[in-house]
Amino acid sequence: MIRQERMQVVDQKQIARHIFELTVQGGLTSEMTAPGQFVHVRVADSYEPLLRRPISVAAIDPELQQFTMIYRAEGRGTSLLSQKKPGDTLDVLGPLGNGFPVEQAEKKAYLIGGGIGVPPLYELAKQLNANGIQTVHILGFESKQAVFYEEKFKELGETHIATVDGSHGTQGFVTHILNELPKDFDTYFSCGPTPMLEAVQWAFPEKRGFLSYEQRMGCGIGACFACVCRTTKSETDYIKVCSDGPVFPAGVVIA
Amino acid sequence: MIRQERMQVVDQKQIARHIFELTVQGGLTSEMTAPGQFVHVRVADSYEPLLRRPISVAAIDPELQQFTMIYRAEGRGTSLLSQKKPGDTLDVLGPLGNGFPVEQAEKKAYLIGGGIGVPPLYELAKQLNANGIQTVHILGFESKQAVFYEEKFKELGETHIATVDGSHGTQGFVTHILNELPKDFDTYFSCGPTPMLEAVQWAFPEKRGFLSYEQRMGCGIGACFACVCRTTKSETDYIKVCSDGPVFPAGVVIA
Amino acid sequence: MTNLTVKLPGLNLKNPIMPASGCFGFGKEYAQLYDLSELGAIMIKAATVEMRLGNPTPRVAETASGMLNAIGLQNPGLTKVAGEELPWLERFDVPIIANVAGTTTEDYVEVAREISKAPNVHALEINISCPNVKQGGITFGTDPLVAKELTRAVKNVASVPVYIKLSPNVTDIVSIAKAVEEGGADGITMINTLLGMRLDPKTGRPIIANITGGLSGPAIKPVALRMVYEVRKQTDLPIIGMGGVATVEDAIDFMSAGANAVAVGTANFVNPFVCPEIIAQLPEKLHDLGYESVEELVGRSHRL
Amino acid sequence: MTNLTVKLPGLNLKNPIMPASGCFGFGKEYAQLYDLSELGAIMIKAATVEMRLGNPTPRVAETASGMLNAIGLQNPGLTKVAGEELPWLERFDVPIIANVAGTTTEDYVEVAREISKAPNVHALEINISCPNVKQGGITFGTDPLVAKELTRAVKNVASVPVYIKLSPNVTDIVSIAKAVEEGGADGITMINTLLGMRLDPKTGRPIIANITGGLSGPAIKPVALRMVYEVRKQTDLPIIGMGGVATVEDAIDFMSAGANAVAVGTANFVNPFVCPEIIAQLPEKLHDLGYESVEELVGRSHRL
Ligand SMILES: Cc1cc2nc3c(=O)[nH]c(=O)nc-3n(C[C@H](O)[C@H](O)[C@H](O)COP(=O)(O)OP(=O)(O)OC[C@H]3O[C@@H](n4cnc5c(N)ncnc54)[C@H](O)[C@@H]3O)c2cc1C
Ligand SMILES: Cc1cc2nc3c(=O)[nH]c(=O)nc-3n(C[C@H](O)[C@H](O)[C@H](O)COP(=O)(O)OP(=O)(O)OC[C@H]3O[C@@H](n4cnc5c(N)ncnc54)[C@H](O)[C@@H]3O)c2cc1C
Ligand SMILES: Cc1cc2nc3c(=O)[nH]c(=O)nc-3n(C[C@H](O)[C@H](O)[C@H](O)COP(=O)(O)O)c2cc1C
Ligand SMILES: Cc1cc2nc3c(=O)[nH]c(=O)nc-3n(C[C@H](O)[C@H](O)[C@H](O)COP(=O)(O)O)c2cc1C
Ligand code: FES
Ligand code: FES
Repeated sequence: MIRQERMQVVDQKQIARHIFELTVQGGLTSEMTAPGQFVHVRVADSYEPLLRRPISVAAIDPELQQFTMIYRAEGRGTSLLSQKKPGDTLDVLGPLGNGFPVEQAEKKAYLIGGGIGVPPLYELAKQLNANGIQTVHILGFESKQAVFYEEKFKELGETHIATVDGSHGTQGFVTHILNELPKDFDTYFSCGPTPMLEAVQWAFPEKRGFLSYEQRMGCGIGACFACVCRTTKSETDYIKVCSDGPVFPAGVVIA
Repeated sequence: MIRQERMQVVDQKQIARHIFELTVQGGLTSEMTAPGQFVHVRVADSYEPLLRRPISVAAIDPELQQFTMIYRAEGRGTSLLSQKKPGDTLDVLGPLGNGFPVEQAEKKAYLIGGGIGVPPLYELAKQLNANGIQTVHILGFESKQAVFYEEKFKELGETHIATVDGSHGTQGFVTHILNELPKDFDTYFSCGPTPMLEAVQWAFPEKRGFLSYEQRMGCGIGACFACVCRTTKSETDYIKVCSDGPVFPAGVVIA
Repeated sequence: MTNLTVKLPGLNLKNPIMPASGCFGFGKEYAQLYDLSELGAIMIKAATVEMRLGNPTPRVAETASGMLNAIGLQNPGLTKVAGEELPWLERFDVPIIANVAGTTTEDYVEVAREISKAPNVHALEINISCPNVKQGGITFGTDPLVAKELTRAVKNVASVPVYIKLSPNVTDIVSIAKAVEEGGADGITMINTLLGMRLDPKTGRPIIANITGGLSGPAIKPVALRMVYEVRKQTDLPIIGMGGVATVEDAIDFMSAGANAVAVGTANFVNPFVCPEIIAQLPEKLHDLGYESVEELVGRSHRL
Repeated sequence: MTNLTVKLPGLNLKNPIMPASGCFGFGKEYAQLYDLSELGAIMIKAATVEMRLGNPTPRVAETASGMLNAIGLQNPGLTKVAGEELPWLERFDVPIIANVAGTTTEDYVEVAREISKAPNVHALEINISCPNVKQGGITFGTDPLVAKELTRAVKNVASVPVYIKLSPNVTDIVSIAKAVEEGGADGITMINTLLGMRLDPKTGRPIIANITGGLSGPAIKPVALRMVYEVRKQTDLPIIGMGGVATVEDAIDFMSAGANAVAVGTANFVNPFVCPEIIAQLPEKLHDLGYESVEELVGRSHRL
């Protein structure tokens, strides 16, 4: 069930350039059903900024009723969010959307992320590993300073890093790494900028894949039609990223 | 000189119902020339609320470069102001306007204040006493819970309190007290709601008096013509409360 | 007991608060969050004769205390709205105000005729003010004569009372209000969005794919309130007021200015519980102000 | 070196940033804070033939990301403005744009003729858009024909270039822009304030004594930007853009949309140093965006 809750800020720290890790605590956590879901966060009790910001769930701790977001503080709203301190509260609406179908992976899964698309893959990797699935992580960032969670992913499985400027890992995009890797996985999961998602789909037409999309949002719950995408299926002429997604099977969304 | 400065919040506490005492520190303090001046405070780094709030200077500590404001937190802006904590900064524009002419008092002065008009009289009383002037304080409040600084005023001179509901001091308005007091003062200074100022002017037509007025403000420095009042003098057809005042000699302003 | 009920043509409202069209879909999403029967009414998303896919994305952009949208009347079309969405809403005890849009007078007439037959549609809201479609929409809302003719045409076929939704993007909104009154409108809803624009700071490109979008939210409240006040001075038609309502105080303001009921749009996105919250706060607020009913409050700014 | 200069009819600007009329008085107050010679130009407060006392107070009210004002063109009158205020401003190396207001065409003509003789007045801004006076003001700004005639009349007597200040409270601002262009205007300044209202939550009474006031500040920026963009598409007249500018990014937005220079109004009240701050930030900002001059940037949104 979707809830709106004033959650407690438990921890906030900067973990890479412009990248913050924010953990909050509250009952809403227990509503979370799958990695890849997101929450809609109100960053200030002001009309300016007015709208909520969609942020993915990066890690869930059901016992402590805490979850973690990892986000890039660049615009007005996320900059304000980065000023929240333990003891502050945060108005969170969620969990929203449908996450990654963990149960679809059989033995080995590729998790392919770019930039701020990486965070939801962390909770996904945890759950896949818990289910006994072997995960390989292929993560792309701008540069060395923007890299985060490398060690955490390594703890869960083989991890490859690409940076655009080559300052860390392979130089280039995640696709450069993918070209070199064996195709011995059964399922892939991906989250990142739309061009990356497109490239990943093209690279593995024969594989089962699930992609998480981004769109500018209004309501975040499916009521305003802000976040639509056309689809390849004639019976559904468009989908809403917020409530039908953000995760869709490969080949469905025309982004 | 008027300055705009990000001042340090040194202390904030609630001292009566809805009434807060806020002390800030910074170089702007050294520009203050007279009690009765005010500052224009930006309560948030947001466009909502947009405008600065005019607040009187209630006490100045030139050595520590600190000054104190006392204000009623009721509307949106002052409520946000009341959340500032030591360590926060506050965007202050000031000092603004012309304060009370301390040098005009000869021997004995009456200081007559109502509600949030009381604060500037405190610094005034301190400076008058420092100049060897005897001060009598006649202060009006809504009720007992709204009374503040009674002890502090008592330390400086005879102090009379009126409350509208009679829960403390004399029941009624400051004018009820004034009717009972001797007329042995040479100068009066007053700050409070306009009807109170009018009543005080009427009560002492023969005395030298100085009144501090309130108007809704835009710029606070004399440029926007938001805060004008008509005057009784033909050569000046209107005055601006922010830059010509807020303090005017009795008999000048048509409020 | 404070009386929240409001009686308007076609609408016996439990209370004067309802979600505005386009900000509440067809109710399904918010029904996950609370019981829609609590609402005074529901203004559903615009319906057109044929299904519409609307504009390309991005369709929304944030502005200072407001947002722009250019959804472009995306909707599943008359048949599906009447055949699926409206029947689904019948489970709630709440009157539906169906928002009607189109490109030609014939479009409006067809949708109005058909949709007003649905048992839970108690009134129509004719959207002559949508700024986000190339044809129709706002063009009907800016010329008094055209607005009057359209009103008449829709009135001829509608089997429920007809409210006309006015555009704020006009020199003289009172003249449009008077025109639709002459055309036989049963009421007015106002305002739709102000036409605005936001640019990407890096590229200078408009953020909204449609280039311009409709501005809504607290930023426009002063304009909306002024327009409601002006129109109330010049007509006795019932007004459902909207534009930036986010709190019970905002709702009181609109009723003070002369609105008989109040719709809440953008604020639903910020606080999905805003409508039931305002409804819950209304009785105490009215009591504090010294009123025993909503109807006593309406128009108080004009009686001072 | 980034080139900030802008050449417009009558105006050789060091940079494109200037305070907007009515938000900077006649400069004296801000001169206490910084050297006015830093500014691109100064738009002084409206002058009328006779001294005006303006409207009763309260004259301002805050709104979400904006404010309302109903000053009512208070000013000391033509003689004093020309005889005292303008000579005082001569100490600064900055062109003055004199804002001209009136009730009748004759008023405008008289003020325009006399004030344009002042040596530091390099251009006139004809205020046909003030929403806060009962007569004149906005009435001239809402009818294209009337606006054209007034422009012609003022052009006949003015000894400096004439800019017409447009009102946003119209259905079709482009038609007004085209009309004043036909009337011989040398440029356009836009936008003036949107008509709005705020109520006292307790009493329901309008806060502004004049009942309605002009809405300004960040809230109106999307509307202003859209209008500048639309007018730029349809005319080659120089445009001085304004409405909610508070940061260097805002100024860039207006120039991207087609404004040749930018005026800052309400933001002066929030941050009295806003104009020199924007001017100081412009070179780096332009450089980051890949432009070497302001003139290169102007209108980039139309070239995408
Ligand atoms: C389902 C989903 C999950 C996301 N998860 C994450 C995450 O885990 N970590 C993270 O850093 N970012 C994530 N994003 C992107 C994040 O929402 C934007 O970066 C953020 O909204 C930008 O806000 P701002 O205040 O920084 O920018 P501003 O420029 O102030 O934003 C202005 C408006 O535009 C919207 N907007 C701007 N950029 C984007 C964008 N890229 N996507 C959607 N809306 C945008 C904002 O939400 C806001 O309404 C996610 C987006 C979606 C749709
Ligand atoms: C020269 C001067 C000195 C003042 N000194 C003090 C003081 O020392 N302590 C104190 O508590 N108050 C003082 N006030 C009054 C104080 O400015 C207002 O109470 C305050 O601005 C209200 O802001 P808000 O955010 O609570 O209300 P809101 O309702 O959010 O205010 C909305 C707008 O109206 C203006 N406004 C509302 N009420 C008033 C008012 N009474 N006077 C002027 N503007 C108003 C606000 O400044 C703001 O622009 C002074 C006013 C003036 C003019
Ligand atoms: C995302 C969005 C979609 C809208 N769609 C419609 C619509 O389909 N029909 C309509 O008449 N108005 C539509 N509107 C306008 C609203 O109903 C309302 O008139 C306007 O937003 C002002 O109210 P607000 O400030 O409370 O949002 C829409 C507004 C928004 C924000
Ligand atoms: C207090 C105030 C007074 C104004 N007076 C005038 C005026 O005398 N003449 C005029 O043409 N515009 C006047 N304006 C309008 C501004 O010049 C400007 O067009 C408008 O405020 C929009 O810009 P902003 O949002 O930056 O304030 C005034 C605006 C304000 C806020
Ligand atoms: S954001 Fe409103 S429908 Fe998706
Ligand atoms: S507040 Fe602007 S002149 Fe006084």
